[in-house]
Amino acid sequence: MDSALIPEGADRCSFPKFAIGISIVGAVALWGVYAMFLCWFKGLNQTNMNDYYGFALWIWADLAVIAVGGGAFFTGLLKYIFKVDELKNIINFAVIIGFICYSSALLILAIDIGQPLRGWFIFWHANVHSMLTEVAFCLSCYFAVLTIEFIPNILENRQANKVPFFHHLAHNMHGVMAIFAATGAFLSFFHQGSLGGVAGVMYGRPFAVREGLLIWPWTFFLFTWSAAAFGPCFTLMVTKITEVITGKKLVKDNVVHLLAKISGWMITTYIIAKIIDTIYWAMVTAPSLGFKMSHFYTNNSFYGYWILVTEIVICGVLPGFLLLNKSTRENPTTRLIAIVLGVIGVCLNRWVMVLQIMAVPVMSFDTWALYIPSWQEVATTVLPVAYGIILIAITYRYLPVFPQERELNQPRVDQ
Amino acid sequence: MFPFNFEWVWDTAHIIFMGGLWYAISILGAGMAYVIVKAAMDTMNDKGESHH
Amino acid sequence: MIQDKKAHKFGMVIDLDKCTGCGSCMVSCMSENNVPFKEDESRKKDSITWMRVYKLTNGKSFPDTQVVYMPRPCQHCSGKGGHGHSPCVSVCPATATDYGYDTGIVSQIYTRCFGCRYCMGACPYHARYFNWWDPKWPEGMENYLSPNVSPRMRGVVEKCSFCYHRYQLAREKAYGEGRDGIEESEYQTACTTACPAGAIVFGDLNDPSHMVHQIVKPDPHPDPMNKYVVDKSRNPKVFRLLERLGTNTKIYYLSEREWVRKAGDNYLDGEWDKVKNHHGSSSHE
Amino acid sequence: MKVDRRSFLGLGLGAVAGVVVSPVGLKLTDDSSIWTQNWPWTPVPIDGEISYDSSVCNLCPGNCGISVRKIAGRPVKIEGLDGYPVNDGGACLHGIAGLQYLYDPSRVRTPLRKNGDIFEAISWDEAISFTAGKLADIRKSNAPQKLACITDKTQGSVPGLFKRFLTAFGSPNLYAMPSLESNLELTAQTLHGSGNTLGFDLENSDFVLSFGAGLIEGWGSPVNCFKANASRKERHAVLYQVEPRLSNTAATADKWIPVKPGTEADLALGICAVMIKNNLFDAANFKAGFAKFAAMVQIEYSLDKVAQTCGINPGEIEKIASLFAKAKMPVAVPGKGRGDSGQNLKEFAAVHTLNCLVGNLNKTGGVFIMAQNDYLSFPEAVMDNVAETGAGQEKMAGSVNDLVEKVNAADKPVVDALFVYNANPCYSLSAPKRVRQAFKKIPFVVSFSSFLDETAMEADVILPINTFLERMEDVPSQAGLAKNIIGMIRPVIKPVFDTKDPGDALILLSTALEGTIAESFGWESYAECLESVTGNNWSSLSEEGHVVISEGAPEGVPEVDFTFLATNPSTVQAQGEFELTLIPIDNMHLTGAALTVSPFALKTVSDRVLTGTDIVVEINPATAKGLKDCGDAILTTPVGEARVKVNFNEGIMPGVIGMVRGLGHTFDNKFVSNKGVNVNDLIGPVIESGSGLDAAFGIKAKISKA
Repeated sequence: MDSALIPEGADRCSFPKFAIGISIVGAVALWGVYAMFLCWFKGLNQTNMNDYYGFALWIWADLAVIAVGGGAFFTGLLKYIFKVDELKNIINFAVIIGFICYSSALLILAIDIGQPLRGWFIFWHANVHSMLTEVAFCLSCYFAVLTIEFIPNILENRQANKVPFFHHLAHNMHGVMAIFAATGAFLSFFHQGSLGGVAGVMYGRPFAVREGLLIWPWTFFLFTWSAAAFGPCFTLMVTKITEVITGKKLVKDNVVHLLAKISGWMITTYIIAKIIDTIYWAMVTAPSLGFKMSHFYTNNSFYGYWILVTEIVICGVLPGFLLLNKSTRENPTTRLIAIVLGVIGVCLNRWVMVLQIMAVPVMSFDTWALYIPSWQEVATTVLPVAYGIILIAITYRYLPVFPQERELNQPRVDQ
Repeated sequence: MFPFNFEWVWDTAHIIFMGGLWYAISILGAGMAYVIVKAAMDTMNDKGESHH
Repeated sequence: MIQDKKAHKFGMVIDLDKCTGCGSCMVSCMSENNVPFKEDESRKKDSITWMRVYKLTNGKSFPDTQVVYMPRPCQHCSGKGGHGHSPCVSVCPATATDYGYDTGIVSQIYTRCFGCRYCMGACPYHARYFNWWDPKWPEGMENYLSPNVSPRMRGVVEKCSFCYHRYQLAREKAYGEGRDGIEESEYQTACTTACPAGAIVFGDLNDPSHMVHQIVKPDPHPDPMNKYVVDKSRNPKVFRLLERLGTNTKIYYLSEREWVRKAGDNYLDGEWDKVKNHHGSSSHE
Repeated sequence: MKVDRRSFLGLGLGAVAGVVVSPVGLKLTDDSSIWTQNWPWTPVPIDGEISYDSSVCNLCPGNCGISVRKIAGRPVKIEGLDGYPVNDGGACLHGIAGLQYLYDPSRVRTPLRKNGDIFEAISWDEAISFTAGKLADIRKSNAPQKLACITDKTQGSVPGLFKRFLTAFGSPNLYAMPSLESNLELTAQTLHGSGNTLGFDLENSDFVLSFGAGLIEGWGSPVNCFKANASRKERHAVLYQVEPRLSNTAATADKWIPVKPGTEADLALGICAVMIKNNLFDAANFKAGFAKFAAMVQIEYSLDKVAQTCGINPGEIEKIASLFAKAKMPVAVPGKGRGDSGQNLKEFAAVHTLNCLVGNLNKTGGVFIMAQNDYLSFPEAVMDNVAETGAGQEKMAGSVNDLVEKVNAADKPVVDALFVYNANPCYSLSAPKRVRQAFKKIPFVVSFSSFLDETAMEADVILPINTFLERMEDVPSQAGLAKNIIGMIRPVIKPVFDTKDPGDALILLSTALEGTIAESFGWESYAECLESVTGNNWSSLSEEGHVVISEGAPEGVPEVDFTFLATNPSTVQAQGEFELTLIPIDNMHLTGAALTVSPFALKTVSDRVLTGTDIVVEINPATAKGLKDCGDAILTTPVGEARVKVNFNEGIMPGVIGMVRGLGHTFDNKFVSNKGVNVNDLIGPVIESGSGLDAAFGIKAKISKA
């Protein structure tokens, strides 16, 4: 039915099967869209956020998708700037995942703000001292970069590529992609960092505040580093999921091993820095403001030491070790465990750096603030996931995303 | 964002921040303009000789 | 920081031994500033009260319990080192909240705020409130709204402005009468004038003739124990909320009771005994 | 031109590019943001000239001077009036929120008549002629005494006009709701003879011994008390607060003396005993019964006995007695909470006896024995035969509570018609269910009310009256204020709805009744009436807004009569057998009697008092076995049961449960009604023999996990 659009020589499921799959996920997406419209038309009272908990579930989701979307910029950086050529086999997919993550992030921001129609004031009336301004600018610009990186892949669709202009455009864009990738890396460095800065500069919040370098608190660098470290984990995880669902091998092991190895090094170096940061914060920064470390992790039903141990040891040190060690890295099971833990770890880090900050009381007579998201928040947080699945399904079906797919999936007769 | 917005100040912070921003935007803009023009020219050149 | 001789630094000192927790300041503020109300205001975490009165206890059991009420308006932080980078102003992406170097007042521009709530996260005093709902008044009640303060729309952050419109009106009046400045009594916030116990004193911390200056005696030198802290009070009974963070609030509190002063900030075990007698740099000179 | 696919595509793309590049997008974006800044559903207050009106607030007996800021004629803000002798610029939260009453959603907007279960709007003419018709029937039956009337107070021209109406009609049955003022008048009558009241010179006293008086919880003239309390620090004056719970007054006091609920009188008499025993008293002008009293307290209120009863140690009692007796300007203050409901004469008299013993009567910083206000000069009411016989009869009951009992006890209606003015007995008396039941038994109830509250809901006709912002009225100071001041309420805005001054409503009604009643009300309007009855004071009242009748300590040493206490009247006990005692808490943020709290004031109420629609009761963690802080519980008393939430409070005596007064309204107002429980629903009346006061200071209770 849609075979004319499917890349040449690729094997895809039947259109009805595809349509049914899409419509199931689409229903979830529609639920999210409904919740999104409720938030827009009725206002943020649809959520369970409050004046203590001004950032909530979806802002965590926002930071988390940006963090895991870091795979795109880091892979791009490696591929185009450091010329790690093997990565060309996964770069398309990394870009698509990045595109999904960043478009989701922007969508979430559009739902999250109380006055979406005035959202552009962040650009127009920019306060250059605010980390959030930096985030907004770099995020939008980097999203433009991702779009630019995504376009050639779209134009390589069988039908699109028949249009000569599109063909040439794709070709030419590949030619100068290194410049875009470099700009993207620059922008990404800053907005990932600024997101970390968002928390680190809140000097009214001893749980968040960090000392740092010039105007940048340490969280600025930690966020960039962690996005670069864990982003590839997410790329690999989604690749693995895609392979399982399609029942096909899509990327060669050597590519996966390489990315996993790089990620392992990044995670390990990151987690060392994170541990130093945490110790310094717990031993020096917080006590200088009158806080014992136990203040942040006790006296409430949710935020215990477990969250610190899970984030740093189980989801940081452990995956770092598993990916550095050649045997565990190349063992599909331990590698999968490592990348899943890594993804959880970075998401947990973002949770802590957004939500635990809000929950911790600062005034001596204040109390812990805990909250449970409303269904509207859950639905709008699930929306990007559904949207991501749909977009990956469509791009996988119609675009030559994986250059090695044909080679890896030769009909048996040819072997 | 622009010097005519009233909160704009000609200070180091604005120069560094906005400088970086406009620099990035210019590169992206110029790059895209270049590839589009180049692609248009290539398409026109194709008309004479059949490329495929 | 602009070192204009004429620059004011409006601030407040609240005598917690006089405060009875009666709530006049809260209602006066709501009435003065067109603060809306809704059906259920018992969820304090979404109830807009620019001025909120906290109840503190000394944590002792019957009959040694003691209670004190602490009114908490926006603290109008001068920020680290007093340079105007208050926790909220420095983070607002759209310049919707600003620090007035000529007044020391942290302003909020409702029509520019787009509701990102970053400022709320940055404020440890919970002084900032979000309009989760459209403000609605029962039929006819909008007739009591004051034109001096515009009612806010849903989706923006609001907070205490030190009744800035009263400052503007006082200045206009003085200007109309050909006077340069305004008198201490001409600009007083709604909570100050409402307090039946006279617990709130408001004025210019920079002006030695003002009562607030005389009570607080702000120390012009940075605190030798913390370079970010400026304008520490030299009055041993006066303290600020979370002073150690370096927010440099312009709301000072006064209490004879040591446990109350201690509750104003966080201290490690045993730390309070070391710092409790430290009041500004000059007291150590 | 042929449009092929290619040129169509080109055209389309071109159009899109054109729109994107054109200023249309920018313009729309800009417009949409401007739209959000001017949403039509966000009101834009109209600007205009600023003006200030001064008046007096009558939301409570405090009667503070207020300044109303108006813009283009609209009142926008109420503030305390600087220089006013009661409050000098201060104001309480209820007064400041006063404008919310003006536009209250539950205001009665036109006269209403009950038809079945619903009210229908009628005109004033209809309402007056209908009411007059019903009243005329009662007079025709020659039983005019069967018209009764409940008002909030007895003093001032408006209660005066109600009294006059009843007299001219032929009924002695005028009843005032219990108030601090009525309790003080009764106390003064008992110890110093009738026609007197008490004023407490708190602002000059150097030692205030308060027996639970909520000096900053709304006792007396609240703002005046706030100010006196606040100046304590500078004056080096001391406040000792005796009560089972760490109220805000206790919290601000120099010493809190927790005693078992209901034992305040015992403590006061115990202190008397110590003072007499140690000869720490000043027997000036003591008349009847002192010797007997002195002997009685030594036996019945010995140190050990009192210490046992009150739950404090004997040494403390001796110390208080000595401090109190040796202070320069000591004053003992009676009246738990606001001092209005749940009070008993024994306690008032016992506490005031301390003042008598210490000899601070009519001295600066002490208690002033002041004559009740008599500044009004009404001409004699004209009465016909019917009126003469009816008004000459004995009053049917001793108090509002007694009236309710009588109505409920009788098979046939003992009251044919009832007026209720500015009172909400169906909410504020204990066990209001029985009050509503009595109201249902009365064939014709007329409510003079601004709001459709619980009592108005029980009426057959509601004559809507102006709020204090829309009317004129003289308000004499009362409730323990140590000055005699007449305040003048002046309208700051024309009536917002079809409402009238209560005086004008009475004039209309009397005119419709014709004859001698109409003759008794021969004024054109209430304004004219007020001018004539205030006589010499009118010019000051109308020009300055108030008259100071007297200030400072009165002359002379009044006589003291100890007879009442000398017989050792029995102490009222809490009803029931349960282990714990439930006591009502007066909270400044809430209102007690006729007034319902405003949305603004309710907003200031702690979530440890009201959460959602649940009332939160205070209990000491030591007593709260099996309960969780913030958890749900069932509170049971002999009178009723309620679902509550629990607040662990170390500031309440073990064995005591505190429940705030002023919640649990049931009328139609989503902002203030149907929130929490009315504590009166859980407390039954306990009548003190002798005084007839409902002296239920609390009730025995039990609490268990819900």
